[in-house]
Amino acid sequence: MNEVEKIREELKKSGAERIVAFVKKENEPREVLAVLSQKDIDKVTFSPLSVNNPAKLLMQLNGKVAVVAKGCDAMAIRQLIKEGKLKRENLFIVGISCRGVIDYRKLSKIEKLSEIREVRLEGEEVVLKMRNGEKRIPFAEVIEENCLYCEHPTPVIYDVLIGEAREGRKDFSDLEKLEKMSREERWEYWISQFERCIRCHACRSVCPLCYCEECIVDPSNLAISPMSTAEDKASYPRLLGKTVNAKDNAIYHIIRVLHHAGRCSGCGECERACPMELPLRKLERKLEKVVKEVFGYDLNEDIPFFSKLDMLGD
Amino acid sequence: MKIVVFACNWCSYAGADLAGVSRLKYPEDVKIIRVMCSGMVNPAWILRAFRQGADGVVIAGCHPGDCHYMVGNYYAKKRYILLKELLNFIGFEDERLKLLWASASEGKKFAEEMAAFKNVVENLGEQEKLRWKE
Amino acid sequence: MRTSHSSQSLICWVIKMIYEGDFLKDAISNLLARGYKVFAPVKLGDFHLFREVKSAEEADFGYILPRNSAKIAVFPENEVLIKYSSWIDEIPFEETRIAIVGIKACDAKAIKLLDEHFLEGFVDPYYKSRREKLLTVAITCEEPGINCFCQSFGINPRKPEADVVFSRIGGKTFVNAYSDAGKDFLSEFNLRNEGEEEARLRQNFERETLEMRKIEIDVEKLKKSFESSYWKEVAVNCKSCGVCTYLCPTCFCFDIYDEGEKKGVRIRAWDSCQFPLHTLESSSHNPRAEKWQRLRNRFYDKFYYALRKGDYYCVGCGRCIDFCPAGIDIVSVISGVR
Amino acid sequence: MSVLIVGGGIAGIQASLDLADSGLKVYLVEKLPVIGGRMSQLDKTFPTNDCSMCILSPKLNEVARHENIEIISNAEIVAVEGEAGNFRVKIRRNPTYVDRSKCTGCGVCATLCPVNAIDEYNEGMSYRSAIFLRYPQAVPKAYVIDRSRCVGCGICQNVCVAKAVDYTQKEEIIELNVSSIILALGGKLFDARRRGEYGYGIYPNVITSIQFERLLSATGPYEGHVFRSDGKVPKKIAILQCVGSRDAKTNPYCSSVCCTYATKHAIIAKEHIPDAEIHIFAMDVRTFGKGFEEYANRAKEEYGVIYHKARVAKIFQKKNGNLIVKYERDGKSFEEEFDLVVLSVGFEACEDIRKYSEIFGINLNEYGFVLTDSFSPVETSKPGIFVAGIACEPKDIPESVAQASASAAKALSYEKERAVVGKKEFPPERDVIGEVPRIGVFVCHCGINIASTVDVEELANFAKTLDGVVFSDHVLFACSADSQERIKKAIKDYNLNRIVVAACTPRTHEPLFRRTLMEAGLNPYLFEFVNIREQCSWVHRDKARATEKAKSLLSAGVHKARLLEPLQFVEVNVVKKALILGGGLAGMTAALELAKRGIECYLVEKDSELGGNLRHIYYTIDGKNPQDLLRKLVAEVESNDRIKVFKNSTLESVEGFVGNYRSRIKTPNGIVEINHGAIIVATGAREYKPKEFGYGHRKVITQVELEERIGRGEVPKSVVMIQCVGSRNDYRPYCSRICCQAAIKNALKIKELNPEAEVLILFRDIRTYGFLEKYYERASREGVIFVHYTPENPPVVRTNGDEVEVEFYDEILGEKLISKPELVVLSSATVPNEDNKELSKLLKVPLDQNGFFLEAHPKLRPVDFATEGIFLAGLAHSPRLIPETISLALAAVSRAMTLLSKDKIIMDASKAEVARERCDACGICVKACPVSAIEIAEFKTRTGVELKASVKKAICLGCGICSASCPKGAIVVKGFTFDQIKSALDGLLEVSA
Repeated sequence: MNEVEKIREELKKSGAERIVAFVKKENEPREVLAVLSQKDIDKVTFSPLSVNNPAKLLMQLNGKVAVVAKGCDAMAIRQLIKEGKLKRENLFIVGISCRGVIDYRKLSKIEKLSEIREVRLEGEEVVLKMRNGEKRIPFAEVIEENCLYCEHPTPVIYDVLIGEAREGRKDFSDLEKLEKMSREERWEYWISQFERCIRCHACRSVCPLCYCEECIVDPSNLAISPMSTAEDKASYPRLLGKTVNAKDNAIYHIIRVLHHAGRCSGCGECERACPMELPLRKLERKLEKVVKEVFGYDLNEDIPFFSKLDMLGD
Repeated sequence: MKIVVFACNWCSYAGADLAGVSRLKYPEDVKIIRVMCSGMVNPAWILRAFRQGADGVVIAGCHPGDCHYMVGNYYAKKRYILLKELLNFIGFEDERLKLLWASASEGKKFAEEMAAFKNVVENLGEQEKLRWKE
Repeated sequence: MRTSHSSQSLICWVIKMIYEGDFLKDAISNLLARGYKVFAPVKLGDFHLFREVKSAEEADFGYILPRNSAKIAVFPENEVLIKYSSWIDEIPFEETRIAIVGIKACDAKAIKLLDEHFLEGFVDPYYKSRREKLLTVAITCEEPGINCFCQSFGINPRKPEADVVFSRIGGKTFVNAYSDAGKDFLSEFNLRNEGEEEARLRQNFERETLEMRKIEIDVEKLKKSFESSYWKEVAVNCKSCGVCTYLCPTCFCFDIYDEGEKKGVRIRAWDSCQFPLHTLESSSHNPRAEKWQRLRNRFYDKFYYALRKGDYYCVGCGRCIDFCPAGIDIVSVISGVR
Repeated sequence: MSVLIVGGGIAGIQASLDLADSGLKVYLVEKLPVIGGRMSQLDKTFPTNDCSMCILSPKLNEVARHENIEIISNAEIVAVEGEAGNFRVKIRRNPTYVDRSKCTGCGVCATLCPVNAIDEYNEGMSYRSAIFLRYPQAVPKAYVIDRSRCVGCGICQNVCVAKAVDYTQKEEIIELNVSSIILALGGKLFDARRRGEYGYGIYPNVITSIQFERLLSATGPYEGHVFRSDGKVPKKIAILQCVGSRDAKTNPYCSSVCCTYATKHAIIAKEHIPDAEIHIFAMDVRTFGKGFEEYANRAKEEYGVIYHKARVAKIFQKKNGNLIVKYERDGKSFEEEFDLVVLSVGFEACEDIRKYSEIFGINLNEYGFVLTDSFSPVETSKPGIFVAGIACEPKDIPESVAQASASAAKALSYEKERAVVGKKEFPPERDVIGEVPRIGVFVCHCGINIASTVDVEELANFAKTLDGVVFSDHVLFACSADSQERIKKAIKDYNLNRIVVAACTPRTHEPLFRRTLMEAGLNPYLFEFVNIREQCSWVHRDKARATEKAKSLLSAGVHKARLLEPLQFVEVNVVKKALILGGGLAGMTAALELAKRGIECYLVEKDSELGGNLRHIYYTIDGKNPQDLLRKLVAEVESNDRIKVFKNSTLESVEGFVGNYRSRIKTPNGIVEINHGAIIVATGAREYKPKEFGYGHRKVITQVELEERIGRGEVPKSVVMIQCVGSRNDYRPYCSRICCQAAIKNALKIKELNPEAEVLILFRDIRTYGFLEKYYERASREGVIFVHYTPENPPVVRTNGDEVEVEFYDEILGEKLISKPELVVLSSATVPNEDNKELSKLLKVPLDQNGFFLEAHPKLRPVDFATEGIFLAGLAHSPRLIPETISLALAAVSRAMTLLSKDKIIMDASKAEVARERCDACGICVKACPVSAIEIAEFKTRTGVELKASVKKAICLGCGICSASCPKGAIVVKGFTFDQIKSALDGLLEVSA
């Protein structure tokens, strides 16, 4: 039985009415998430192109749901359970010990996507089933950078686990390059990134932890109540302008990641969704590092109220 | 220079009052906004202050263990560290953000720290990186 | 149903010429020298973006489609309308002429569609002032992208509706003008007329149908399926992120707001029908509160409501498919309506 | 029925407020035209250096506004008849020649009055007019004519727009029926002329301490600049202690406060004249109160104040006005030249006391103060008449305030029914919702405090340019009664719906302005305070820059004010029961007094029997038997139906909030859960078990152990006592207050039982404050030997087998001596209980640096905690004697009664609130809340049930930790919302400077 068959088997066994899993996208080798019923079980597939995080999708569904979750997906699911957004008893989690996913953008540079029919992982190679014949490329060439530093490739929460549990990386060497730069170099680097941002807010829309209906930076961040007057509505002060201005963009991203301190699951959806390809994970990673090294707690633990920091005093 | 101080009502604001009662001088650039607790200071306010042209921001609260609300200043410190590290990471001068513990009886400390902070900020020059311009 | 707004391609004085040299770069240099504000694709990392360029070197043309659409030249992401303090400063319209170099057939068609929206009926002065000064220099497509389906809308990717069209066929540079402005512009260059062989080469090139996706639009079905649960199913994975609308060359929704209290600026910026706040009314009622309603709105806007103006508001560029984080595919959604 | 309070000083004010808050009608009679007493003349208060007027003024205004208090000023008591429960009092109100009801306090009359009279408020160092107001913040704010100086020119009558001046006013006799009387007569300061050798009244540069206080004050004769009579700035100042105290010729008792106030004067003078050299001449430095020793240490270490253990014999004047001070130290004579000499004058009984003792029929003690008993410290010899403050013994402000509350507690017991339950009717609140902000701005001059550094007129004009401001004005004193009227009028005339006042600090004056708004029919939360005094004019010199800063502060205030919303007070029911922690003297006293007033008490004692430290006290210094008191108290407590005693029990947990606490008590029979409205912490303290001086040896014992031995009848033949064991050192910097008294008490007892016995006391400073001084004097007389030692040269105790010897240095002989007594007795420190830390966490109340509980304000709220509903009594506050413990316990009762006498209490409305439309129930705020005031609750909507965060308002402290945690600003603290502060920031940064 291969991986996909095992997944289908477990999903079937779960008996859940609804299944959140990956299905093949029409016309492209990519896979997308779908909500299926048991009868569609054969559509379920899984490959290194099953990149998305199902956690946000789960929040819309009531009742028993079986879900396929990679390491990072499970992190997000667990965080959402902690925050009361998901109910553990409603979930049947088919955990997948993840080796990493393919960066679709990298792949598209190497091969013409319309030629690729199917993708699978064999050892250290990616096997591309093409319109005519097969091609093999090293996985290292197309793996998402984010996955290289994944701390929890094995789901931290699951009902069944498919594949061998594997160790994650615990270091932050991905940040070294930036940290070694001088402050001005870093500023130059980041401001050129933030300049590109068009504030489409896709990063927060796809983020499983950005589930606020209204965001603090939304231009019309105003709770309208019977008390609010025309004056309120017209001249309500906003935190940031909606103007695409590198500085406001920077503030938006800082606030966004601050709200994720100690919560981010590391799935990388933000970076994947960003049409301007901003290195948003770097910011999240920095906070992960601070939370771990300064506050002394691991994302995997329940964050204790009194942390190392509280004892520091001054 | 524009320096914004978020001072907690119970310790630092009272400390600033004491500096006044004792007629201790400190730079005019320092302007205080009263908050109930340093734990109330939202990082978004700090960023907003920088956006609106503040050259330095101080979060001033009670000494650890003295918080009127028991733990507010620990929260302040956590948020301060996160924001400071992040600002530094994007290449912003993180020295412009300061955390100060000043009790109600430390008028002198308050005045001295303010003068010292002004020097720090002055050496950095005007804050341009996050200042919003049309 | 009209297929095009003004059929410039039929005008008889079209000139078809050959240029020896790097036409696109030279065109940019020429335009810049004449004080044009030039928008051209810039390579950033692995992808291209339309941006204002200050020199020909900044531009790069090795792309199928730049990530964003060329509409930013006439309808920028945000623009200052007025400045205010104790009095109001109207911002005068810029006199600078604008050029887009490197636009493709789909985006060029999109600008025609935006013209319908902004210039017919109520005339948007900001759009108009830019549009009047616009010169488009297009590139023909050699091959389509994975999610291209422009031909479904009668667009010929080998024959963009632009002032000047640049093609590279068989190692030769063809430049054609399809308007007065284009003709004037080409007069600046040292060109030679195409030879007969070359003309045939070009005509074959133009006539060739590319192998690309096809969208099947059944307006009647759309009409009936407004209340269908189909839309809820489609929307289940939608993140309401608005990437589709931000990248779409034909989306024109904007929001106007004031930035700064006592003094500040009034700004017009893009908005997206996918955002819940887009339709939030002051009464706190939101006619499209649910994301499936918003998603449905997008498809109806493009393929049903738009018909009142005559055209589908889609040009088949495929950007929304490429970049949808949820993998929602406009082609399969519309083709699969039930 | 009602209560008469005689004397409008801080004690009278506190007693009035306590009683009035408990729902009683109070008549406050004051001899002077205005209340405020001695405290109103002070510049700063020790040991925090708080501005005296700044903490007093809110109290004055509270009295003036309190619906249950009637001030009868410029009046005296003529006759009293009847008995406890029903006194008939005749009061004569002397004419002030100005109609109080008409005078607006504008002061035009005073500026035009041609008379220059000596200003008593400034102790004769400046002039005032014949029509005058004693001090600017005075209450009642009405001018009076001093007819002894008035020339009758009539100018004031002509210029008075309000037609308030009435030369024909006659004295008025008021007759009242009251159930009890509190005498808070205060004291008078010693007339330094009686100590002719110091040349006061002859040498112009010899001044009294109260004159120095006025000189240091910003409202003093030179606006806070210290000048001599010849205009020279004094660079070398001598402060002489015990002028009119501890002096056989004048007053033999100690005035208790002078050592600490001299320390204060030295510190403040040093702040005014940084290069000044300040010498304090004192026989003993008696800084015995809470935090006083640390204060004196700061004076020495940080400010370089020099203390001489010496008494000054004589002062001579030099030609240049400088003074030669002759003093003796260690038997040698010294002379030193000073620019200025300040005489720290002591307290005497007030002038009227003899007259009043006859009118009220009460006894006075040997020094002419009101006689009290050490086991009933606030009761006079006549039932129903109580005493507070200096009228019965010289004392500092916190002790006076505590005693005032204590006497109020006693007075409460004579009240059968609550005749007047005060709820002032305010005009109906105007609904401003939907109105465009119409902001009124008032800029305060604060006399010259602000106006001298900030251009207030420019500021007021600047305010007009801000959005939403429709009215802007500047006023001399925003806190004065007439300015309050102006604010109210402006609200009406201009239909204002937000008020911004730019003045001093909201920490003292915000309640006052809020009330003004209520009186004008506006919600009190539509008010914003801008601090341009403490945080602007007082800390800057450059007028232009300070004005710019004030502008940006004001702009911030106006920006915030635009977003202010009306808030409603939170009302909570009160459970009329109290939990008392600690069954010692304080706890039992409090329980009994509360029970008498119908309050059920739970008394929790961790030991197996009640009594606490009182169990180890066998006699008092004045010869009373504490064991009798103990037996009586224990019997009364245990037989009282309203008191439930838990022995061997501790507090396990506390939940809830003021008026509604739910506690779990761990008893030997398991956990008991109780509901109560208030908590009194009376957990006491204990004697330090020394590690030093060979303690542990059979012959080295502590004072308490000695007392027990004497109690058993074992009287030693020779004793060496060592003072300050475990106190006043680096580890325990405070003074334990009671050990000097204990040593002398035991020494006298030994001498009494065996006159041949030898007692040697090695001391650093003998701190027999107040009337205890006489026992010190008696001990010396009876042959107890006192030898001074310094911490640098402490005595050494050596033990050798069963023998013990003490080696010490005698400063007068200049050599080391050795004594081999029968017993070495260590006057060991009083230390806080170890479990205070745990209790402070349970109750969420703070400890001071020494581990005692920290009261809300060291001066004016000695038995309150900052947390409402929790009070402090007994040794848990600080070391103290039996009478002081009783008065603190009674004070706690009085303070608790202000809460427990009500059915409902009204709480501040500045609490967290959830904007439900925005809340996504992520629960981050729930985890962050330090008091568990937030929960995720279900709310019904049109379509079903949704989860949202919800705040339990009565628990919420309004700290705002939740609001900073919330990623979308859905939970905010009203008054400090996300947008209000953001807007304030914008306003602040908008102004260029």
